[in-house]
Amino acid sequence: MTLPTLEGAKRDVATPILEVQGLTVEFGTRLGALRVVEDVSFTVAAGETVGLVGESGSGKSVSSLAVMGLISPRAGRVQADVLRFDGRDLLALDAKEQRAMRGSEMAMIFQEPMTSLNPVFTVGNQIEEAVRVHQRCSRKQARARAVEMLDRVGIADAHRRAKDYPHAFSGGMRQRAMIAMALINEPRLLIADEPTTALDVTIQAQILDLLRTLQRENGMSVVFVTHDLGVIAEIADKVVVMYAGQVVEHTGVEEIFGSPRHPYTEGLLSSMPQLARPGAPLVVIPGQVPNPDAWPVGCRFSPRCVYSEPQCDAAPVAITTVGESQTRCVRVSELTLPGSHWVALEEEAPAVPAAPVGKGSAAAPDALLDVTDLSKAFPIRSGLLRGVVGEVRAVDGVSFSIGKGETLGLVGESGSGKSTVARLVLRLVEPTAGCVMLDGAEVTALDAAGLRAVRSQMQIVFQDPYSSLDPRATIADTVGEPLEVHRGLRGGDRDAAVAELLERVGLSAELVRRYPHEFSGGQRQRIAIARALALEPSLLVLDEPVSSLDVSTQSQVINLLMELQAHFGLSYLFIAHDLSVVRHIADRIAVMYLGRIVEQGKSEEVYLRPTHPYTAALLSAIPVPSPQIGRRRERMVLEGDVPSPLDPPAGCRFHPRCAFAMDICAVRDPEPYVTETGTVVACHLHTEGPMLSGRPVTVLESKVGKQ
Amino acid sequence: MSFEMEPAIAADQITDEAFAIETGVGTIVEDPWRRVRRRFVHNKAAMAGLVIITLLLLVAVFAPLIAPYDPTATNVGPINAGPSAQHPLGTDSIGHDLLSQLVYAARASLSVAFIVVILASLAALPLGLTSGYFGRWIGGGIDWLMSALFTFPPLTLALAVAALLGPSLINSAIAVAIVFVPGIVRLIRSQVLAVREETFIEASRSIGVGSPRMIRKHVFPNTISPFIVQAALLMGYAIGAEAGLSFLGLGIQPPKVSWGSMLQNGYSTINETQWPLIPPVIAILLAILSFNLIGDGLRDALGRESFRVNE
Amino acid sequence: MGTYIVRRLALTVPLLLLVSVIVFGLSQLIQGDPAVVVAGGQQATPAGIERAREEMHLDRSTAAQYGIWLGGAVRGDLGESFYNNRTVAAEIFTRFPVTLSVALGAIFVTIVLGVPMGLIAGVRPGSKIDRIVTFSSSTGLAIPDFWLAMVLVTIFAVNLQWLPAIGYVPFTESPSEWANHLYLPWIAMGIPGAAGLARQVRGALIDAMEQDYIRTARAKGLPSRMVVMKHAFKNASIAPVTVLGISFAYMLGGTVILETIFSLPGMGQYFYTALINKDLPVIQGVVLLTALIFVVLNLLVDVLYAYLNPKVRLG
Amino acid sequence: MRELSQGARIRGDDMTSLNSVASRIRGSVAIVAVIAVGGLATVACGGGDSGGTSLRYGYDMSAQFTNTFDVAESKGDCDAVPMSYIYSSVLGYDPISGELLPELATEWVIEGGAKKSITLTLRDDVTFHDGTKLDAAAVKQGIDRNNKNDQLSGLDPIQTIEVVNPTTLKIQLKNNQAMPLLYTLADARDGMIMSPSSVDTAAERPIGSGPFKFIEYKPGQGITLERYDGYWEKDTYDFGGIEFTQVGTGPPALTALKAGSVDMIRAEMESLEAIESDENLGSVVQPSGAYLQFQMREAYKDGRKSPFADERVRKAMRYAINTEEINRIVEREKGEVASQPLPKDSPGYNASIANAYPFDPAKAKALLTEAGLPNGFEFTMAIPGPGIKNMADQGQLIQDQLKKIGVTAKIVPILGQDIATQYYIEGGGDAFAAARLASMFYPTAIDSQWGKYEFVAIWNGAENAVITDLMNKALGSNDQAEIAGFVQQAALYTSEHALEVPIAFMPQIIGFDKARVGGTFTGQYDICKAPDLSGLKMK
Repeated sequence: MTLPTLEGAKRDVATPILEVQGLTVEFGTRLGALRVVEDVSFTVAAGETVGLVGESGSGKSVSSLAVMGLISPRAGRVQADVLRFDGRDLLALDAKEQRAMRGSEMAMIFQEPMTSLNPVFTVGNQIEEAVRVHQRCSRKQARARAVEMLDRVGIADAHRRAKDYPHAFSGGMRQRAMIAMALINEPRLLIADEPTTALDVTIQAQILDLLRTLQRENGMSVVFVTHDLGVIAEIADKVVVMYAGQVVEHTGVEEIFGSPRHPYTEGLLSSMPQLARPGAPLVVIPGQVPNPDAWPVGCRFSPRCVYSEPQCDAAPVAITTVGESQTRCVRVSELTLPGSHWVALEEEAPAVPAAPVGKGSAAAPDALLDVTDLSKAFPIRSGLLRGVVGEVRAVDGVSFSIGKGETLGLVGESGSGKSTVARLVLRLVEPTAGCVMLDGAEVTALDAAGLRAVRSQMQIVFQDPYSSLDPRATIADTVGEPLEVHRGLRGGDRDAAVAELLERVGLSAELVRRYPHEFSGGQRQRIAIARALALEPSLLVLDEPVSSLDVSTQSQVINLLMELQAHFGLSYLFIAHDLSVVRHIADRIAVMYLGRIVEQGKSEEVYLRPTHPYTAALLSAIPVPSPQIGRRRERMVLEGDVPSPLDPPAGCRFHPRCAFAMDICAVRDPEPYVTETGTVVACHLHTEGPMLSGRPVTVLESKVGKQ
Repeated sequence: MSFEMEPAIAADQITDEAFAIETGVGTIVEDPWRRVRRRFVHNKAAMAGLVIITLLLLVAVFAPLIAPYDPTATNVGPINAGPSAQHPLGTDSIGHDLLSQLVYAARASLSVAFIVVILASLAALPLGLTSGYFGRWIGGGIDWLMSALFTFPPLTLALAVAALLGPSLINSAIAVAIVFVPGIVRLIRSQVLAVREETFIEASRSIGVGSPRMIRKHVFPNTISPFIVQAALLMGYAIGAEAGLSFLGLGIQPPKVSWGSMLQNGYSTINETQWPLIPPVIAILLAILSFNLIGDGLRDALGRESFRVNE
Repeated sequence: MGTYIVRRLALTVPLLLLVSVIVFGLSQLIQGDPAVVVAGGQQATPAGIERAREEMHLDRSTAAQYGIWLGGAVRGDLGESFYNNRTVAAEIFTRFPVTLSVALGAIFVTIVLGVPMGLIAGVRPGSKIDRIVTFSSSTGLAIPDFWLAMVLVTIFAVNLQWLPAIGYVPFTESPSEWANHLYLPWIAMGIPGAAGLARQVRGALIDAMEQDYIRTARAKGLPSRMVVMKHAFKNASIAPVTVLGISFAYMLGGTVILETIFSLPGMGQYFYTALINKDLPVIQGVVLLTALIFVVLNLLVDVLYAYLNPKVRLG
Repeated sequence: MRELSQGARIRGDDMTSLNSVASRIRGSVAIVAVIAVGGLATVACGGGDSGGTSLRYGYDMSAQFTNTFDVAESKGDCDAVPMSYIYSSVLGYDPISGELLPELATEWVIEGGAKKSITLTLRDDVTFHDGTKLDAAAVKQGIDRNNKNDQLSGLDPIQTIEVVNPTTLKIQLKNNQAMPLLYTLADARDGMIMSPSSVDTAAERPIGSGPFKFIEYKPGQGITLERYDGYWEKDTYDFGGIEFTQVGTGPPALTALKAGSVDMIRAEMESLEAIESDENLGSVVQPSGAYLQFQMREAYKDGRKSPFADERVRKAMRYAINTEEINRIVEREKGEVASQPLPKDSPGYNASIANAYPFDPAKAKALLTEAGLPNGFEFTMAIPGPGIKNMADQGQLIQDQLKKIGVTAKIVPILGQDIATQYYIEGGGDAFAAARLASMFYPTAIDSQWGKYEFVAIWNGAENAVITDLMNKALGSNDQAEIAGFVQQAALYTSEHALEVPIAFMPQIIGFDKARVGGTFTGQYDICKAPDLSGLKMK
């Protein structure tokens, strides 16, 4: 059965499906009515994709919820000059009419696929419910539609999987199911609120592909809400940039990346690590996003704007329309902002240095940290007596080393075991096998006292700055704790040392008596870094230190880390899922997949000339913040999910998803192989494949589409 | 029943949380204790509870000044008399002044509640902290013990212990405290299990912080707020439990009185006059209700993001 | 699911063992010499006391006493009351139906009153009706059930004479008389129960209504009634069901004060008489039985929980 | 071996009274007989034939019945209440005159000196409910069987029972105390005779020769009895049967009566006003020989002397405790203020000491000063409890009264069965304020407290050679006047030496529903004695 073509698809593109003008959303709080969205205007034409982009707190999600009518009148007040869907005034509809429209004519998918499905009903039940509430049809018919839709969104064995409960679905599959649910009534408008943010980058690529395909088939319009400019570049036709509850720029996607007109847009773009020269400081938007109760009277971006002038702060700034573009900036006419550096950067790829080819290790000559064959198996308990019935080999024979003052980037998707490696190195988790040497001391053989002593030499910074600081301890207590424990510093001595550390990471020393909740994410991460530095370690393990931060804050922290490294001669083990961030900061990169390192080499080499199909796919999946390049390139989208580490595939663990898999891959584990550029790769393509001693790199490059 | 409701946060509850939930904007920066205080103070019901409990405590503390007679003095007036000018709440069957008894009973009932909660906490906090913090064997062992204690209906176990220990105020307090222990231990344990997974614990461990300091400095402070809420609610339960035990004669013993023993005394003459059953039950009701309101208010004030470990 | 149940069953064995230790441990709390009591109190002779001590195995080590007691308990022999001629097991057997009748009706009242109250409050948190429900349920929780029982008896049995004040008629004899004798205990016990359940349901519903999947359901265009009754309610029922199971188990353990006031020949009355007399075998027997009931019901609740929560069932 | 066997049972009955909802004290501790006087209630006769209607008798079986109808197994004195309607006893007893009456035995003859014997002549017209005829062999078997009950030590003095002929028995005693044995056979359970055919089944299906046949027992709920038309004393009972219905002691009982769920209950003193003020209810107040008492420990287990070892201190207690006030408040003035262990109507009553100790705190204070305790002292006063209303009330009143002479009494409630171990054996507490249960055979009232072989007396340090001697004489005598003389001497002695503080004799109360119950009947002269319902009519 083919879906009937929608009437809207045939319409004149100029007739907007969604018109939003002067949308304002207020929430009542103890501080009085708080406008979190003010004067937001944009239109969505039929078949068009509009990207709604902004950092957290910009009001982008609230705006989309307001359009869907999902803001309860008791919680917030939604006002608008115009809020029209397909010519109908949404604000004039009563609750029943609104409900009839939701899910049938406009639908929405959300950020959290893990929690957006009701855990106590089967997936099929929840999808067929969406049919039955809007259409008169039998349960059986609805079920058939649901199964068919699941099949269309790429759920294999849809008939059987429809009977599964959500917990049996992976994150990516759940998001597919959400999409199936949203699209089953063939809506004319889909609002996608950060639908891929919680997913791994390879899964994100799958979902974006799927959305694009379905959009093409159904001819629907999409409002795509995201914080990720790369995703915008890939998917949007028009872009609405929001900052502090307002639209600051509304224009076409090419214009945004080619010639941004608002300083904030420009700042966002230039702070992306993809757009910066590796190793160089990133462009930074100073300060932080203000809270809604503290929005400036004038231009809301003014306090952080390098182009700010006194006139910017005088009065609220109206939006200026120039041609198709709208910009909310006082100086819009006088400023000429630099555009994207993306293309230029790519051409500066460094020359390939020669390196020995063949089998061997990639140990740095003056290694500070030397990790050999590190493994960790977590027991699985099951059955009546909770006996050990198996194990998850989270980390399986990982070896690497880090030189003094060097940064090794460890990259992988969720489940790759990269965070376990971080904890194994510090012996926060006891390894099952393997050896960790730090500056000549065998960490894995130390007793408790020795371990405590060696901990002053290596420290860790965690991903989530919100949970890594004790909410009940002051900054002085947190940062000063290592000093108390190891040096016995107390009282004034300790506080003086803490103050010094805070200044070192760019925070005011006066903040020592404050509690973590008073700080923003970026500031908290600085505090965590200060704590890690307190004992003057030689090695810092950075476990995704910037991945939970907003783009503008992320660049601040990366700059700080690089500056500290230069100053103290620190070595970093930098763990991330984001290759572009790693490439920026790391000297060398190691790529992990299912507990193993599949590729390890100089970062520019790995980034520009991946030798492992997985690395290539990973790179290919990263959205490119340039609509021209991003949409032109041929992408290598990986099929399926990462297999369960409980039961990893035999042979090369990547082979079931590998486009180049050969027979041998399913049988034998590939040995590490050193390519001519010094990259160590574990892939049969290099030793057994048709490209034996050839240039597999080139093949992969062509697949990647030469970024 | 009508279902034409808009399920969302109600108008008068639109506070920061609602705002944060709906917007994802994050919360407005405020000192957590100040926020708790502000929210609590703005919670009319909780404040009413606090005021009532404060008044009851004042009555208990200043009982000698308030009570018109010695509560143990018999025969101070006619027996089984209704309210009169001399005896505003009347007298009981041996001529005790009921107002004086009510006032002094506040002492016993409230102090039992406090003793119970303190005793139970003293036992349960270390157990809960160790069982949550130390993994499989110690934690599992304590949890096993608590599961076993949990299988006994609270009143049944408390009665058995109180009867076997011999009836007295302190024994009934011990009995009630014992039945409160598993609940607190489990609460603390679940909190600790959650806190233990927090990164800041790992962060401290990576620094080389040992277990005692970890529990003292990081685990305990982060488990305290649900415990405070629980403690307030337990105060209410303790008053109820004491009343039950005393009503059955297994609690406080004459000549001391608690609200529960006043009910027992009143019940013995229920077919003659129902009047003596009213004042003590109002006192019990007010006290339990107030502790519940305070507990609910604390939960709302402490709850959600303000002290959530993972803010 | 099968493995899950078997596993839960297997886990109850060590639990019951510990429970039995605690119950036996109650005997260590007793002050004075039970042998003297059994031998006749003030009339006891030294020889009689010695004989009683032997009969009660008090001359053996504590561990041996535990073994003997546990051995009996496993076979259903809970000993004989110190003061009366029936075995604890036989007495419990005749009294249990009474307590079961009381608890069943009370739990029925609890559900019938508590669930709707919790629902209407929970769907509109902060509304007037919510505040009324919340306040009245808080009050309901704060009123001692025995006080309620006294008031009900005085009003409905003594003054109005609508219902009998005391006693019990087996269901098999006359269902209507059975109910007539139990209305008042059901209400006295059900009202505080309903108050507690209403709070539970309200809280769980509010929690559920804040979940992401509710937003999904609303985005689908489901009517509010379905959002609440289907999506929120099933999730919200998980916690209250657990609590309900526990309180039912506790009610079955004997409703000590109420059975005394209503002269119901149930386990509670039996237990109370034993308490006043320090009738150790009875106290131990009843406490052990209540714990057993709890364990069994908890098992059932867990199965129900697994049914409500597919993650547990299938995971 | 105990010689004063009858006393043993009664002694066990010491100390306690049942009251209030909380009081569930079982049999042996609780209970007592009454040297009863008077208390005949006459209620307007309702007319009409009520022969088929059953009396619903609200009774606290859960506290006062030990689940057996077999005397040999019975563990509680109060089992006698339902049993006495099923079984006939060897002898009867008039609670008013205190005289022995013929029942199954029509004549009794005492012979011998140091070891006496009793010859009983039995009726020949008695049949058991199963139709078996009662004869001397059945009575012998019944008594022998009852004697197997360890708790019934009243029968211990029996050496042998000889069946002389079908209507004659000869009982040979081990000692000279024949009168106590006769009273034992007239009392409660000891003299109840079961059908020889029911030896193995009596516990559950008793067969006696009493006025009512056993029909059904539902444990915890009720006992159903039906009038036995073959009862030897024909036409004594004019109603169809008795349904013992479970009600809790105290308020639940009265509530049930007021709600019409039962026709008759035993009521607590504090309920009397409520009954009297309810026009639908009637009451029977029966005086008894049980009395409220303040008992003092003179020596501890380890031989140390207590403050009460000093006679002046004991006398101070007698002056300080206001018996009038306690009678007024606790007994609602229905009791008889006591000056000695026996009430005015008892043959053993000694009028000369009636006003020996008027209430006089000043004198008490002076005596204390004399005893070297001018600032008073502190002691622990055990009371039966917890939750026994009149005991708690009395305790608090005494406490308050003693406070006025500077003596501090700390109240310690002791659970029923712990009285023996905690107060007497372990020695917890210096004094005991309780209800002293009276004895049917009045000499035992004194003997059980201060006699040589008294368990309580031994532990209490109160054993007294003078009284032991007087009592041995009284118990061994067959002559009422002689017995009364010894008892009066003993009473005088207890008063002169202030061995106790007797407070007030306690009446027993029956409440009934006037709409259902009429006729004339006698109340309970003791908690564990069945009311005589022979004149009762159902409306």
